[in-house]
Order: sequence, then C-alpha cells, then structure tokens
Amino acid sequence: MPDVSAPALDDDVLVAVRDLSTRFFTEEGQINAVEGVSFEVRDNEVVGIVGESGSGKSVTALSLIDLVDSPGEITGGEVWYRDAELAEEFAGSDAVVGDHVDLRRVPATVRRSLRGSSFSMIFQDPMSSLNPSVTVGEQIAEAVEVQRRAKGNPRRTRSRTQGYGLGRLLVDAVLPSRSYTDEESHARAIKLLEQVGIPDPAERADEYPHQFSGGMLQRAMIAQALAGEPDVLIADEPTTALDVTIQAQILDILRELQESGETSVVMITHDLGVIARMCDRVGVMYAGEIVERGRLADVFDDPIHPYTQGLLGSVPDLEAPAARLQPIEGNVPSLLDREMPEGCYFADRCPKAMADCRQPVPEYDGDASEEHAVQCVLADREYDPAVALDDTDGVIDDTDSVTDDTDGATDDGVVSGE
Amino acid sequence: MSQGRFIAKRVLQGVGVVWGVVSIVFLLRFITPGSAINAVAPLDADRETRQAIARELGLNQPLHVQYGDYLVSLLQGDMGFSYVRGQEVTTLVFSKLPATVELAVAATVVAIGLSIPLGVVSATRRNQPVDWLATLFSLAGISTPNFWLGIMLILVLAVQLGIFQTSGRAVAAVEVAAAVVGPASFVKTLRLWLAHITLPAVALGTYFTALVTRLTRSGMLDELGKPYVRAARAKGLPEAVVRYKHALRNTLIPVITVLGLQLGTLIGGAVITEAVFSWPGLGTLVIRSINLRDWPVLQGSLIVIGTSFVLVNILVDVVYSSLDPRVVND
Amino acid sequence: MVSDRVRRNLASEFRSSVLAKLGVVLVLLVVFVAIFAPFVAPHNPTTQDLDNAERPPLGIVQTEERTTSEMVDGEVQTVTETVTIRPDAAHPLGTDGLGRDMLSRVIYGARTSLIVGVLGTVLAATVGVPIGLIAGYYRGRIDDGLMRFADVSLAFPSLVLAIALIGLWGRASVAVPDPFVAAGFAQEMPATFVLPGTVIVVVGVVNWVWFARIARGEALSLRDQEYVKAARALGADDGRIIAGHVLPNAITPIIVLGTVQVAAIILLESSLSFLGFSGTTLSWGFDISQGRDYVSSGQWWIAGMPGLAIMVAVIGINLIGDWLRDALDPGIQGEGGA
Amino acid sequence: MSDATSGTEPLVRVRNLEKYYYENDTVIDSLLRRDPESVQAVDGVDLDVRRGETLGLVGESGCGKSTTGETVLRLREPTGGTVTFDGRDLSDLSGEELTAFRERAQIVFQDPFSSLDPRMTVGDIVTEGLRIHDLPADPPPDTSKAAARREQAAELLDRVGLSADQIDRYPHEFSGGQRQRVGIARALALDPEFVVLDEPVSALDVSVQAQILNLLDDLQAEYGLTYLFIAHDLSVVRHVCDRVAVMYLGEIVERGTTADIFESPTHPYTEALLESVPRAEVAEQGRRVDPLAGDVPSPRDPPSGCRFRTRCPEVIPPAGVETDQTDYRAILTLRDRLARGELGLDRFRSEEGDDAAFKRAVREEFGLTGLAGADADTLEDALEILANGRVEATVERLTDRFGSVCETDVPAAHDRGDGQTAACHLYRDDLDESEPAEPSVESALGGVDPDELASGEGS
Repeated sequence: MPDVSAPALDDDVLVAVRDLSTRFFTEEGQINAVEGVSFEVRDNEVVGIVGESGSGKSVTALSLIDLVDSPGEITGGEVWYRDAELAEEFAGSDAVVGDHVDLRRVPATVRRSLRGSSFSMIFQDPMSSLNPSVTVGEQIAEAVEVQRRAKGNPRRTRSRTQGYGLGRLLVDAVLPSRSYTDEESHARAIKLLEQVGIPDPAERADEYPHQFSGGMLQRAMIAQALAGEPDVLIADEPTTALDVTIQAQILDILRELQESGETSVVMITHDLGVIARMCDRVGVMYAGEIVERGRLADVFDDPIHPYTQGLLGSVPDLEAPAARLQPIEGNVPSLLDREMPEGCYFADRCPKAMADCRQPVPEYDGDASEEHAVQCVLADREYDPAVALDDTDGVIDDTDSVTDDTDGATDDGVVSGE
Repeated sequence: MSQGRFIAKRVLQGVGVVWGVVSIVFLLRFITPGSAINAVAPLDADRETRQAIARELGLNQPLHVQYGDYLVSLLQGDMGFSYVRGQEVTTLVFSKLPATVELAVAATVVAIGLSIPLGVVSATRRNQPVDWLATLFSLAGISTPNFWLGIMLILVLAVQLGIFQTSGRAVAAVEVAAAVVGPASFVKTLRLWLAHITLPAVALGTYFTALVTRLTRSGMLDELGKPYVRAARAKGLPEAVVRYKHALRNTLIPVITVLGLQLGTLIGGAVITEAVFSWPGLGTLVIRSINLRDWPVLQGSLIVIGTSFVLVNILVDVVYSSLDPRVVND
Repeated sequence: MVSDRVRRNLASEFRSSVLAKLGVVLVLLVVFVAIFAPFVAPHNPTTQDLDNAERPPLGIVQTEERTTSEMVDGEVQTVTETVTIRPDAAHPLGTDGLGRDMLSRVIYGARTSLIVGVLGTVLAATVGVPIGLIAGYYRGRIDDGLMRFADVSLAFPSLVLAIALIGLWGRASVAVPDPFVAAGFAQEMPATFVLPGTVIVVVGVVNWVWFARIARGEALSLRDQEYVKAARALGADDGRIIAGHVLPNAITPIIVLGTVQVAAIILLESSLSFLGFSGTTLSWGFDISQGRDYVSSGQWWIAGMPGLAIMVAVIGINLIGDWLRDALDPGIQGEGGA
Repeated sequence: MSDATSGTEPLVRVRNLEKYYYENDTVIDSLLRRDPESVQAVDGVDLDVRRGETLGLVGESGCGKSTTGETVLRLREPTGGTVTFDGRDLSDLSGEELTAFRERAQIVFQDPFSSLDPRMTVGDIVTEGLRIHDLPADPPPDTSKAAARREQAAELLDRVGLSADQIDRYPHEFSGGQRQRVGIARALALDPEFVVLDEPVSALDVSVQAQILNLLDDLQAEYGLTYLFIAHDLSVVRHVCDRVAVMYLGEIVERGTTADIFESPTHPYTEALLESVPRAEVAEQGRRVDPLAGDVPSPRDPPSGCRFRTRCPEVIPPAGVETDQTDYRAILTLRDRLARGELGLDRFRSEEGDDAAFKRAVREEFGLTGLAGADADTLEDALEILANGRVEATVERLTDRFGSVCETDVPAAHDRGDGQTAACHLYRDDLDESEPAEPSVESALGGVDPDELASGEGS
C-alpha cells in the first residue's frame, strides 16, 4: 500500500487521489472493488487507467465523481482537488492544503455541487445513458441550465430548482414541455452540438436518442459533459461500443478537448491501443489495485509487473503478427474479501511468483523514470527460482468462483465488441 | 411513422377487433343448448307455432345469410328486440351505458389520482414507514373481492354511520353539471350525487388503486436503477428533476399499457359492483338478461362493452404514443 | 431441471423478506385446510340447526329486539323483548341464517376455491401457452392472426364473458366422492364434494389470453438467443427447439403468472358464486351473498367471515407471486387479471 | 495458421449471395398502402473458403458479416445466390439431407452469456448434437449410447481446456472465457469439417482472448478444420487468418491474402480501417490520424453506385473538375443532402433575406469559399437556383457538372494481382486521364468539419 504522507501537491496537479478504497457490502460478503488506489491528474493532460473486466476501473471513476450507489460505499482515501474558491471557503480546516481541498472531508452537498461544473463523465453505451423519451437538445439544455442556475449560489442546491415546483415537475413528467430549461440554454445546447461536429445541430436537437447513430450519440454525450465547462472529464470506456472508424472520430474530439487547455481527461478503457494513442501517463489496474503506473513509455516499453507484461503479450500486433500469443493463464480472482489471498493478488497466476509475494507488497519505484512505480517485488530484486511459489502450476484451475458476474462490483463483466 | 399514421394503424386494428367481437357474439348463440325459440315460444307451443316463430326470427335460413342480415342490421344500429320487454335493444342498452361509464370513470379517476403519487413516494422513500404502509395497503387492495368490500362499506358507512346511500342512483353526473347554474341547488345535487356514487366508486376503485400503486412503485424502482439516471445525476441535475421529469415519465409508459389491458377487469368489476349497490347500469342489465335468458339484450350488451373497450384502448394508445417517442418516430 | 441457481435465488430472497415467509405460511395453511377439510371442520357444513341460527362468533354478544305475537283468548298480543344471543363455543365463527356452522363452511369453501383456482389456471395455461409460443416463435402472419384473436378475447371482460357462458351453458357440476370419507374417516362429513364443472372450464377459457401474451413475449425474445441458433445449427427441428429450449427458459415468467392467475381466479370464482352462477353452494362467494341480507340488521359475520377467508388466501398467494417475481426477476409486471 | 492447399476445389463456394429483410409488411400495413421497405443486409457476396484455411470476414457493425455467416449455414434463408458445400448446392438440400449437412458444418457465437442454454448442464449442451443425430451409431459393446455420449463430452471438455468433472455444472458457474470453450466443444462434438466463428473472442478480455485464439489454432491443426472467421478487430484477424475479405454495407469491397491486405491495401475503405486502428505501442502516442468522415449510411436506402462514396476520401471527380478532394466532396455532400431533403434551407435565410447573404451562408456552412474557374461559376449558378427555392434544379445542375463515376456505376472487383481484388473505380483502366487525386490532409478538427460531413441517417 503506498505510504500516505502529507500530500506533496505541486501546483499543476489538478486532482490527486490518495489510497482510495471502495467496497460493496453484498449478501455474499464484502467485495473490495477498489483498494488503496492512488494517481494524479495534471492540468490539460490525459491520464489512462487500463484494466480488464472486474479490475475495478469503472468503480474508480464513479468514486471520483461520488456516484457510488448502495450497496457500494467509499470506505477510505483522499481525493484532493485544486479549487481556490473552495479552499478559501474551507480555509483553516484540515481538509485544505494550499489551494487543494480533500473532497472526502467536505459535506456531501458540496461534492454534489461539483458535478457538471468541476467533474463530468461520459459512459460506454450512450444509448442507455440518455433518457429515451426526452429529446437530445432538451437533455443538453438541462445540463447548461443547472449550471446557469447554480452560478448564483453554487453551494445551495435549492437554487437549482427555483421556480420549478412539484406541479410543473409532474406536468413535465407527462407532457413534452421545456419548463425546466429556458431559450438561452437551448441556444447554448445547439452551439455545443455544433462544437462536437454534429451536422444540422438545430434540427438534430429536436430528435430523440434512438434516432442517432452510436457515434453521433457519443458526440452528444460529450457536448452534454462540456455544458458546465468541467475541469476534469472522466471517460469510462467511451469508444468500446463504437466501430474503429467512428472511434477514431471520438478520440480526436477528446484529443482536441485536451489540447484546448481547459479540460483534463481521465481515460478508462481495456483497449491498450486507445491508451497508447491518447494517454500521457497510465495506471494498470488488477483486482482493485494499481499494480503499475508511470509515463506511457515506462509502462509500454519496459514493464516490470508480470501482469503488465502478460497483458502486452496477449494483444495481437497489427504490424508484426507473432506466430503465437503468450496469454496469462487462469482467471481473474473473485474480489470477495474472504477469498482474497494474502499479499499480491496476481501471485496465483504469476509465472515468476516467489515466497515473499505472499506478504503485503509495497509500491517500489521503477527504474524507467521517476514517475514509474510498480507494486511487485521484481522491482526490488531479481526472480529467484529457488524460492518460487510451488502451486503456480499452469493448469487453469476451475475451482475458484466465477468473476464475471460478481454482482455488486459494478465493473460490467462483458465488454461488448460489436 | 408519424403519430397520425400510428393512430390510423391502431384504429384499423380496432375495427378488426370489433368485427371479431361481433362475430364471436353471433357464434355464441349457436353453441347454446335450447336455442332462442323456446325462450320466446310459450311452453306448450306445438311444432307449427315453433316453426312459425323460427321463420319469423329467420332462424331457418343458412348460417351465412343469418350472419349477413345480422351484420347489416347491426350497422343500421338495430340489435333486435328484447324477448322479455319487447323494447328496442339498442335504446335499452344505450340508456344504461352512461351509468356504468360514470361509475367506471369515477373509480379510475380515484385510482390514478391516489395511486401514482403513492407509488412514487413509496419508491423514493424505500423501506420507510410510508413504503411499508403503501405496500400493505396495495397488497390488501388487490386481494379483496370488490363485492365483499362493497358490503362491508355498506355495513360500516351506511348502516352504522348512515352517511351514504346504499343503493340506487339518485342523480346523474350530467344533472349535477347542469345544476351548476343555481349555487344552492348545485350543492344539494352535488351532495346527493356524491352520497350515491362514493361507495360503489370506492369499492370498484380499490383494486385499481392498489394495482397501479404496485406498478408505479416497481416501475419507479426499476427506472431509478437505470444508467441514464446515474448519467443525469453526473451532470449535476437536482434529485427532484431526475426523479419526476426523467424517471417518472418512463415509469408511466408501462403503467399506461397495463391500464389498457386491465380495462376488462374494470368493466367486470363494475358489473358486480352494480349488483351489490343495485346501480342501474349495464352490469345489472347483463345479469338480468342472463337470468331471464333474454338473449338479444345480452348480445347487445356484449357488443357495446366490447366496442367501448376497443375505443378506450385506442385512447390509451394515443396517450402512450405521446409519452413514448420511440413508438411514433422510428 | 430446476438449476441450483434458481434454488439459491429463491432461498436468499426468502431469507431476506418477511412478506415471503408470511405468504408461505398463509398458503400452506389454506392448502392444508382444503385437503384435510373433513378432519379440520368441527361440523358438517351442510347440516342445518334452525334454533341455533344467526349465533354470533366468539367474543361478540348480540342484543336484539324480538317481537313475538300470539293469540291470547281471541286477541293478538305482540310482545317485544330484548333477547341477548351469546356465542357458542361449538361454533367459534358463529352460525348462518339456517344454523349451519360458519367455520366448517369457510373450511370447505377453501377446498372449492383452491380447486377452481388451480384447475382453472392449469386449463388456461394449457390453452394459452402453446398458442403464445407458436405465435412468438413463428412471428409474421401467424403471430398477427393469433394476437388479433387474443385482442378480441381481451375485449370481453372475463367476469362478463364468464357469466354469459355460464348463463348459456348452464351450471353443470360434478359430484366427486371425498376420498377420506370414502376411506372410512370422518363419516359425519359430506360423502361427496360438488365440483362446479362449468365454472372451471369457463374460468380457464376466459383467462387463456394472459398466458398467451406472456408465452409469446418470451418466445419472441428467446427465439433470437444464440443458443437457439446453435441448436438449429446442430440440426434440431422447430419442435425440439420450442420444447427443449424455448419452453424451459420461458417457464419462470409463466409460473409467476400462474400464481397471479390462481389468486385472480379465486376472486373471479367468488364473484361468480356471489352472483349465483356457481354450480356449488359450498363456496365463499355464495355464503357472502347469503349473509348480505343480515348485514342491515348488524349481523356482519355471516357475510364477513367468508370475505376474510378470501382475503387471507389471496394475500398469501399474491405474496408467493411477489417472492417468485423478486427472486427470479422474470420482468413481467401487472399481467393477469380477474 | 496452416498453409492453405490452393488450387483444389474450395470447400465452400458462395456466389452472389443476397439476404433482404422486409419491414412493415403486415396486413394492416398493406391496407395503409405502405409498400414493404427492404433492408439489403447482404447484397451480392462472393466467397471461396478452401479446405484447412481460415478466411477472415471483416467489417464494421451493420456491414452484414454475421448475416453472411449465418446465411451460408442456412440458419437464415438466402433471398438470392447460391452456396455450394463440397460440390453440393445447399439450396437443394432439405429434410434428411439438410440435417446430414449439419454434421459437417458448425458455428461458434460471440456472446458467452447467450450462446449457452442456462437451463442445461454443460454435459447436455455439448452432447445435444449427438442426441439429435443419434450418435454414436455403434457404441462400444457394454456401454449405452448415453454413457458413450457422456464419455465423449468429458473428452471434448478436456480437449478445450476445461476439466471433465465440470460436466454437470450449469453455464452461470463459468467465466466468459470458459463458456466460449464450452461453445467450441459443442461445435466439435459432431466432428465437423467447416466451422463459422462469428466474433468468437470480441466479448472477451484481452488475456482470455489470447487463450481462445491459441486453442482455435491448435484445434485447426489437430482436426484439419476450415474456419470462416468473422470479426471487427483487425489485429485479431491479422493474427488468425490466411486470407481476408473486407465488407462494407452488405458488399465485399476487397479480398486477398492477409499479407497483401494488411501490408498493401488497395481499397480506400481498407486503408482507412487500417489507419484508424490504434496500435498498442508507444509510437501510437499523438499519431496524427485523419478518420473517415460521417456515419455508415442506413442499409434501407444505400447510396447509389459505390456505397462507400459518401465517406470515401478519394471520390473520382469527372474530367475537367480541378477542385481539390475536400471542396469536391463538400459539393457532393451539399448535393446529396439536398437530394435527400435533409437540408433545412430556412436557417440560411437571414433577416434582410437577399440572395447574396443566402449564398454566402450556404458557402460558409459547406466551406466552399475557395473555389476557382469553371467550378466556381457552376457553383454560383447552382446556388442562384437554390436561392429561389428550386431544389431539384439545383441538384441536377450540380450533378451534371460534378457527378462522379463513383455514384453512377457500381464498381466491379478489379484484380490487383495474385488473387487480391478491390471493388473500386480507381483501378478501372478505361478511365483515361482521371488521375486518382492525392488525398489531402484533413483539417485539425480530426476531419470533422461540419461542412464536409455527410449526415447519414441514424443507422
């Protein structure tokens, strides 16, 4: 577990996550979806989090924007966010260091008020992330409207529902009316649609999500996320459900966004190619932990952790197809607390597992650069076959319980390709 | 397809269903033991008189001819004569229809008005007292036979407390509306109308209130778990807008559909509620026509009930298509 | 056939919901009472005891002005006296207008309702499920035709259609020998049990549509599942696919609908017998209609008790339905109705 | 990847395969005078799969590759064309013969969660084929058929990397990768020669994907299987396939050996596909990619001529048109959207409403400010006609000047050497002087200028 010293946060660090843990308390027991995760997001940078199904990458994203629903709960860690106004508001309390505020120690209403204005999020399947019976333009106008209403008084959520009583709400529930949003936010919504490259934005704004193609709808989602001019845009598998040529369009928009200088992007995906094209720094997640992180070159060119090596070895190379792939044997372990092994969770599948992999493994510094860090003993000493772990035979053992459908961990098991 | 075309399609289907209803009613007559003749002919009538009556009623012609005549007369609005009272079936049935419609509408308004807010509140305040109360009430509501509830209401409210009338229908809703002119008479007629319709409406409406409460509650819980709700919260929308403007709107779609389906249960319930409160509607007419084997009246009532069911279902489709855009602009 | 995942879901849902436990208790009670009626009922439900009529249930004392008039030497003298009628331990739920024991009648009423409910549901399912499966599996014109026919049947409210059919076909009923009495037990109980044949058939006929709709919905979605295509690739013909793959996976929602239907048919049967359309007098609805006249004179229990019995049974079955739906989550909402 | 035995008769020969779906053709629709719309999912596909070879069928979603795979096995009835398996035309087969064919050709599906019947144990799933065909015909002396099948199931499970004692477990007790192994075992049970793999690894994580790909490779070598491998992930296709066919909107646009297709692609769509794929290597960081513009058009009314023309970066301008590719495609996009009636003209009509402002607004919207010479004059006239509302006339004016061969004739499959063919007019030798214009580098906004974007209908 990375040592939690007083956070040395330099100015260009926008968000610093320290030792974040999120757990799900289900009937089958406690599931450690995210455990002791730390990473930083600097100004207009793209930070990548890569991992397979069940690694906890989506839960990390949801924890960042405080959207973990029950039975999940953020049980520990700090989320430092640089916001001069906020720091001044909570000056003097232990939640503030310089301009950075630990969001975990401020009231929940304050965290909620940051949604849309400081943090915003786009999801893997845009079709299910938009309300099917409300027009796309109206939903984007809502995002603009809530920020406009909050401008007056950011902390009090009451301001967001001024002049929008229960009566008007119920009418809205039945008739397609625009009483929550006003003309101005609709004009801005159309502007946003144009900015993300949707043709005929005025006409398309009056259409419904099911009349958009996958690529167009993801652009609309990005437009909606930009409504509040957020500092950090969290993208959870944004292009996984899209075709390659459409994916390239969306990745370009995100790249444009980051180069425009106002927004940093947290890119969460299982696709190593997308990570390579988009990210400056990357963290590799396995079984709820970041097992290796650093600059892109550190992790891709001289990975130390056997899981990272296995991951890179499993990806077929488009330009130089190898005769045979080197897969990682076995299955991802269940994250059930009572079944989690001691020490490194990858030991059972690791070809270079040693006896002292059974004790808790601290995060060592990698040698590729000062940002390169690895949670593996191999960063500290060479592999010594004499002390190899005995039961790491290569046979795929079938006894452990299935990981894909661990209900609770919200990392959806199957990544749909088509 | 535009909304107009969707409704046109539903109307065409409705016409098909009405034609089906009419045909089945026509066929029912042929699977009844002891056909219409002995309902009309005096008991000791000999063969010739029975033959004469058969000829007069046109029963001896081949089936398809009878069917043809039956349809033609139907289109002219003539559904034959009541065996018992010799009265025009059409006028008889349509004179009784308003009472049943009034009762059904009153019950539905009570049901929807109460149950949707109750369902929403119990979904948003899950496992709190209001949720437990709503769940128990709605469970009892759908498990109570409405005629028994009617009798118990009569016992408690009418016999013991003497507030309401237990039978008959003093004044029609339309008269109440007409009486609006003079304030004094309006209050009196309104009170008279309420005194009569409240008990039957509550007895009939309880099952529906309970059913819609359960539907709204489970629908709301279902919608609140969907990804678009989480995405709405992620853009900073206040909880009230997320719940009512987004989640509730999508909850109403399946609720409306089921209401359309459960319409039959409502009309069935009205029939038996009328029997308990001797409410002069179509239901009482149906029961009397069966007991007296007055076949044309029963036939006319079934046709009117079936057709009104189809009309109301088309209305439900119109509401449905304005709520769910996917149905209309594909 | 029932995979252990289904058992596991049912068990975990059962443990966590008190309503599920209540449901199981109630239904077991009603089923037990229905089967072993001859042993459980204190008296023969049909024997009349006129001088013991209208006795209140335990704990309720009934005071009544009785006016008796008699000929005293040529003139008619009317004497009004207040008579108090005490409950009698032999009749815990009191007696009806003809002095018959209410508790025994309620117990035997359970037998009628359950049999009509279950047989009616089974009949509706055997008619509706195959039609729905075929309509959903083959789609196109077959589906169109069958579903328009279903719409037509829906257009007739089941109660109205039922009373029309019963009115036309008559109230034939079948006297079924009571196995226990025939085997020599509880000789004082009625030897045969009257089964309302027409009602069961009619109730089944009017409710087939709900099963057809559910089966069609399932078949429509299951038909495109990849394991169905795989079976076709293995050479399986439509019959084997529908029976071997579509039906087993459609069973769960059909069973949940089944519980809803049993509850709905019990309500329907009691309505029919209340209106006098049932082939048997040993029925809750019939007792309620008998007790109706006594309500105005405050004797509520004659109509009250059978009504409570109906509620207990139907609440229990609905709770079981909820438990199955929550555990197996078949996603059907609000289908089925009286 | 075994080397394909070329020259012999291909195991599977598909000629001019078509599969159309008809929508809204119920009785009610015919009453409403709505002619059934046909969706041409597969429109004239030719394929050859040689014995022991792996033929890749690649394309984006909606291109009809899965429909092709299923229609080849007659899991769907083809609307036209022929499928010949080992010399026999499948459309002649019916009843017994068709069932017999099933033993020789099988399929493995994509989604681990819907390809196995949740109600059946793994053992029953694997042996269902044997039960249908009443195999093994002559079980060993003292064992019943059922026991023999159970034994065979155990062997198959072992062969695909699962342990035999899981035979009585249910699918939900297995991970995604393990379920795909059961699907493969089921396909092998009848000892087929030809297996259609419909996106077998797309739903799996990378590490599990590698395990399955290795398994498929071993099985092909051991049983001499012939694969039709359907996928959208190009790096997987490169690793697995001997030859590849690239599909776009129901048609095959290019085919050839894997090396030719990946190293020297000839069809503009294949080039764009290969360029868009993000490589899992450091060199990928910041690589400038100009993605294809617009969306895949809806198969309900595909573009005329070459279906790729609405997104193609190398549309062939007619003789005498000098504008560069960007402006040229902007003109075509303007013309297409006018022809489809998708362009709302009133937003170009400003308050003072004079035609000059209208024309300027249209030019800005489509980025057509930099034209010169005859092209500029034609555009000027066309906009003039448009200004006074005659849309058809504008479309005609633009078409007869700028109409491209790509929109008039359907491209034939031109042979590019040793079996590589590309359905593209660039390779027609009868087009004399039209040099394929150099594709210009798209603008920084990732080639997404609103003006040159053809808005396909929501697919």
